[in-house]
Amino acid sequence: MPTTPDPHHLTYDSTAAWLLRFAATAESVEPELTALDQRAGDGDFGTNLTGGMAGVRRALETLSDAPAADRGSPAVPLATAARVFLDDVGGTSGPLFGLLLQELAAAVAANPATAGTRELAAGTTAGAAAIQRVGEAEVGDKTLVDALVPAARALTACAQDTEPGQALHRAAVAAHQGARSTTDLRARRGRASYTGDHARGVPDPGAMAIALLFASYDDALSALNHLP
Amino acid sequence: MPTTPDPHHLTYDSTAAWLLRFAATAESVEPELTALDQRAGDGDFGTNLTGGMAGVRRALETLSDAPAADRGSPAVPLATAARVFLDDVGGTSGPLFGLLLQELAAAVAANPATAGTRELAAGTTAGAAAIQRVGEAEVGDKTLVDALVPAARALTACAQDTEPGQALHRAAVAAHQGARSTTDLRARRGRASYTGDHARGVPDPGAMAIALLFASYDDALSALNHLP
Amino acid sequence: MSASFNRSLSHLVIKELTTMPRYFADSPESIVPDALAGFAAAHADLVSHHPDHGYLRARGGSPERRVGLVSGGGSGHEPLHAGFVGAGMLDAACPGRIFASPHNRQIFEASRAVAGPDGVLHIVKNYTGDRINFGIAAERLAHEHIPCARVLVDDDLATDSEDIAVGRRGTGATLIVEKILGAAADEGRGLDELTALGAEVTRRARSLAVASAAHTAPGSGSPAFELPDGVLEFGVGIHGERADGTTPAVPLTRLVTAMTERLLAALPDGSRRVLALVNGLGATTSLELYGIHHAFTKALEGSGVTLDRSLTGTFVSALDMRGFSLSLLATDDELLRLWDAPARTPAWPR
Amino acid sequence: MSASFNRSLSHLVIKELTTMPRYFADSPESIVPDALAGFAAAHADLVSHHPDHGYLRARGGSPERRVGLVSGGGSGHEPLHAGFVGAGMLDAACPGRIFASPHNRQIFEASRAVAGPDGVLHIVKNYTGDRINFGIAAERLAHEHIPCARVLVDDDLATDSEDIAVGRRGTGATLIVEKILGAAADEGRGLDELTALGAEVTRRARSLAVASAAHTAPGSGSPAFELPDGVLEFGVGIHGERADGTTPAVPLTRLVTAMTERLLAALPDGSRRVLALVNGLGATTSLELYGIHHAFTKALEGSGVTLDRSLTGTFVSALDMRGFSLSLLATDDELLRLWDAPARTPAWPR
Ligand SMILES: Nc1ncnc2c1ncn2[C@@H]1O[C@H](COP(=O)(O)OP(=O)(O)O)[C@@H](O)[C@H]1O
Ligand SMILES: Nc1ncnc2c1ncn2[C@@H]1O[C@H](COP(=O)(O)OP(=O)(O)O)[C@@H](O)[C@H]1O
Ligand SMILES: [Mg+2]
Ligand SMILES: [Mg+2]
Ligand SMILES: [Mg+2]
Ligand SMILES: [Mg+2]
Repeated sequence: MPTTPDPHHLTYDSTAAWLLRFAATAESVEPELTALDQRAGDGDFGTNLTGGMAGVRRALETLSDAPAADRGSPAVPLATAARVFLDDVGGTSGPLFGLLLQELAAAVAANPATAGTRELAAGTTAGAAAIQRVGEAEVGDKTLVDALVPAARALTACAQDTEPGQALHRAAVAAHQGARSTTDLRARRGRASYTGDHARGVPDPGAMAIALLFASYDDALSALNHLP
Repeated sequence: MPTTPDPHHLTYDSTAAWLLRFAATAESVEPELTALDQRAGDGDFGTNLTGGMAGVRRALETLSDAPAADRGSPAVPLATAARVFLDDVGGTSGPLFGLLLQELAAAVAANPATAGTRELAAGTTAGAAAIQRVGEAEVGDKTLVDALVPAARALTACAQDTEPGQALHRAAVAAHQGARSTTDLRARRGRASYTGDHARGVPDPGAMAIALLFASYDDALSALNHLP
Repeated sequence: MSASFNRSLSHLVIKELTTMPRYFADSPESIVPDALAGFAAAHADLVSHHPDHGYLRARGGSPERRVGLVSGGGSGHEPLHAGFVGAGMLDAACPGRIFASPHNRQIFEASRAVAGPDGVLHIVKNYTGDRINFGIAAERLAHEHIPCARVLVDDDLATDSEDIAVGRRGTGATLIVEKILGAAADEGRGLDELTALGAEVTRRARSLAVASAAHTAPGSGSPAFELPDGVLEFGVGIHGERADGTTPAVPLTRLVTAMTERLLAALPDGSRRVLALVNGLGATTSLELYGIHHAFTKALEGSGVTLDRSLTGTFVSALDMRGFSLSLLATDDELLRLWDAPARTPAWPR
Repeated sequence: MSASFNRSLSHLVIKELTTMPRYFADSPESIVPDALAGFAAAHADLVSHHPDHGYLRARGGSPERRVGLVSGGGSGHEPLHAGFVGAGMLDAACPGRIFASPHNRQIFEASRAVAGPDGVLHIVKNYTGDRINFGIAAERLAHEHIPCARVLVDDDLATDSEDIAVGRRGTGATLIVEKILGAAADEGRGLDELTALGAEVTRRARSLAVASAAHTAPGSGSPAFELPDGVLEFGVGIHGERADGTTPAVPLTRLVTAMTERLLAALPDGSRRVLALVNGLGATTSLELYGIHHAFTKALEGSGVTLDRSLTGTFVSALDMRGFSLSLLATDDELLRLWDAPARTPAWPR
């Protein structure tokens, strides 16, 4: 029994569409992401991310074959993506993205019928915390944490009745700013830390991808796709 | 209670004197033996033999400090020498000489009061058999067996009442002939076998030493000391 | 060898040369999976292998256990960890590729499979990759409401420096932690108690390693690095990495005495009783290891500490590196009791 | 590594350099005696060392035994033989210097010490030096009226040729002989029966070995020989000697399959059940050995024989040679029963 789409609440279709749009975006900027990781890391970040999102797309297509009524809560696409990233994606970044998706899924699953900005804020905050517990990076270490923490803060700062699209827009802007701020940093965590000063002048690809993730909820934010 | 020396019977003093004379002979020809083993083997035969006989001399000196009455049977010096060669002398030849001495001692010990040519023949034959069991060399393999087997045969051929000195003289002549016959052989056993044709033209030092052993019972046989 | 012997090899034609001179394998990729298949078959009475999820699991074990013990790490350190899966030690081990951390999925699945009513304890050597992957698995377990805690083993004295932000590496003492926690888990202790015990064992254990030749790199078939004659790498880890320092190749007794002094100085103050582990890094001969044992024992005696227990062999290796590590654990009666408890695993020597 | 760490090593001055780069020892002469002292101390519960006479003796053991089992040979093959002294296996082992036969005195004294009411059985690997020294000891024992017999192990297929007058070498199957005879001796069997059983086991066992790198010569610290990349020594023994033949380094499965075919063809006609031993020659990693186990198992399955038992590890080594041997024993129920019997020695893995 399809429910009326309410712009304040996330639905199965809206979270699925978000992820599919992120998959397309990632694909289109793959060469740029690869170039960034080549200059500051081992060059596999672009492949890791697009490979992972291609897997997510396949998993969502399988789900979409089911009748709409069976597709369930807006948490399902997020949980599906989390499983793919946690299980099948390589590199340091793959499972870390999985942790973020897992926390988003869990927050949404807690209130599936009325999930919105509040749950996105809670999930992103929990995701950032999990990633920091596991990866032990602080803001300023030139990792995706530099984008994720400001994004979580931006989401938390939104009024609870902000439309998710609006809230995620603000998160994307904050994340992009955080990602750009990594440009002049020396890496202190992750593989890029071994390349020392080589990484200076290059923004962190993982942080850029976080910004892209938040930006992908809304097609209009494609401006962000013009990565430096 | 000292017994009258009977030239037909071995005594403690006669077997001890035999071994001491062999020690002196070995010492005097050490350079020649060494040279032979250098040409056909690893050059340690002279040291092994003279070192062993020096040990026998020391052991006999300790025994001689005891009162004559306590020195016991003519087997004792032979058994003492056997122990030294079996326990403390290196190389292949050391323990093989020990086996010969052990069999001589055992044969003499079987009839300590009347031991003579019969026991020397039995002991030498048993010694050759033991050495062949252990070392698996046949006559013609260019080893000390080439001297020992003819010596045993010569002793066995003697009438039982032959004086030991006379019998050992014949054994020495047979052994020396056997030793000289090794000159043109290619070695098939022992370390010399690895040197192949290098050993041709060189008599086997172990066989020469066997001839010296039998020759040493009688000082008059010093002619044999002129080794080729 | 006879001509007929050589002839019989003629069907081994040169067409199909291996790409890995020196390593006996079909291909670089097959080393670990084939070894796991062989290991599981060879020890089918003690362990089972889950090829889909890539972990080894103990068959049987104590019914008292309330907490599953899971360890893992890069392959190339055998018999660690797989050889210590079994009754009285680990419930599961997760092997990664050679010198590479296992995937979080392996750890997650293994942990789910062996978790007891009180959850699961991860025994993790202190390496960034291992920390991250065990950490991710722990996050996933939390989402499934499976209690999970961690013991981080960081015993390597060579990396004990304020300059090294990531802390001391985990090396030889991992075996000690696995044995003692295994025995404690068999007594039915809970997760918190085991975690505290693991931290205490780690606090009391230090190791130091030295190498005289690098391991053979599986890909190239050549030594991972060249050491000039007469020089030892001092303070190596277990990944064939070079140490920051070298030392002249002095006679063994001097070397071991110097290492012993450093180890003793690093134990908690007042430690007077120790357990000593002599561990080969791969290609060190048994003759050398027992010679090292002899020198270690003498050095400890000379320092006036009591040697409560010792163990000598190849337990935590770095492929075929030529070297050894020495570990000391400051003991007490309780730790000795746990150390002495029976265990039945493919590689536990008692 | 921190500066303070390096400073703390500064008292290891270069004055006293070892003469044996790569080998961890005080001197070439000290390797074996120090290893024996360490070994005896490390396994004091299982073995005792008689330094005057230079042999190792089992503590305890079955009261049923009527025959003492003595083996020995050059050092450098560890854990053979010392590691298999103990309950259910050898009563004594006599180690020589590295790759050199033990002295007849060691063997004689060990045999006297452990001879049972039915005497002593010598388990001898087929090498000239070992044959002579065990033979001399046997002659001495005969003079003391101690019954003594010999089992000569000659399993190495690479030396199975009419050109080789001294016969096949004794290699990996020695472990199998020691285990089975140990169990049989524990049942109180007499000397003749054990000798016949040993001959039967030897008749049913064959081995074949291959190496990808030589051992490190203890004196020089360099490889005993150099092998070009992509070439294996095929048919090596256990003394680091070169084989007469080489073979291209084909992928493992092909190599093991070819070796398996040769081994099976050399077993007594009609052998359909086997025990398989995968033995590392020293520096071969555990990953490789279990990969070899995997390939060996597949090759045997492919040949239609039944794999009754298997054992994989480093048991009969050649110092730190990189290589392995495969052994097969044609089994029957009785031999399996003896193989399965319990044993408690420093290196027996069960
Ligand atoms: N400890 C860490 N915490 C958070 N993010 C990290 C950490 N280490 C690396 N990253 C992120 O991972 C990204 C690189 O990912 P990827 O290329 O997949 O990993 P790898 O370095 O293993 O090749 C970096 O750009 C950075 O954002
Ligand atoms: N198998 C054997 N049987 C009998 N005698 C042997 C045998 N092998 C070697 N010999 C003797 O040993 C002598 C060499 O002795 P030695 O130099 O002490 O031994 P090594 O060859 O071990 O250095 C040879 O001259 C030969 O007479
Ligand atoms: Mg990368
Ligand atoms: Mg990478
Ligand atoms: Mg010589
Ligand atoms: Mg010699």
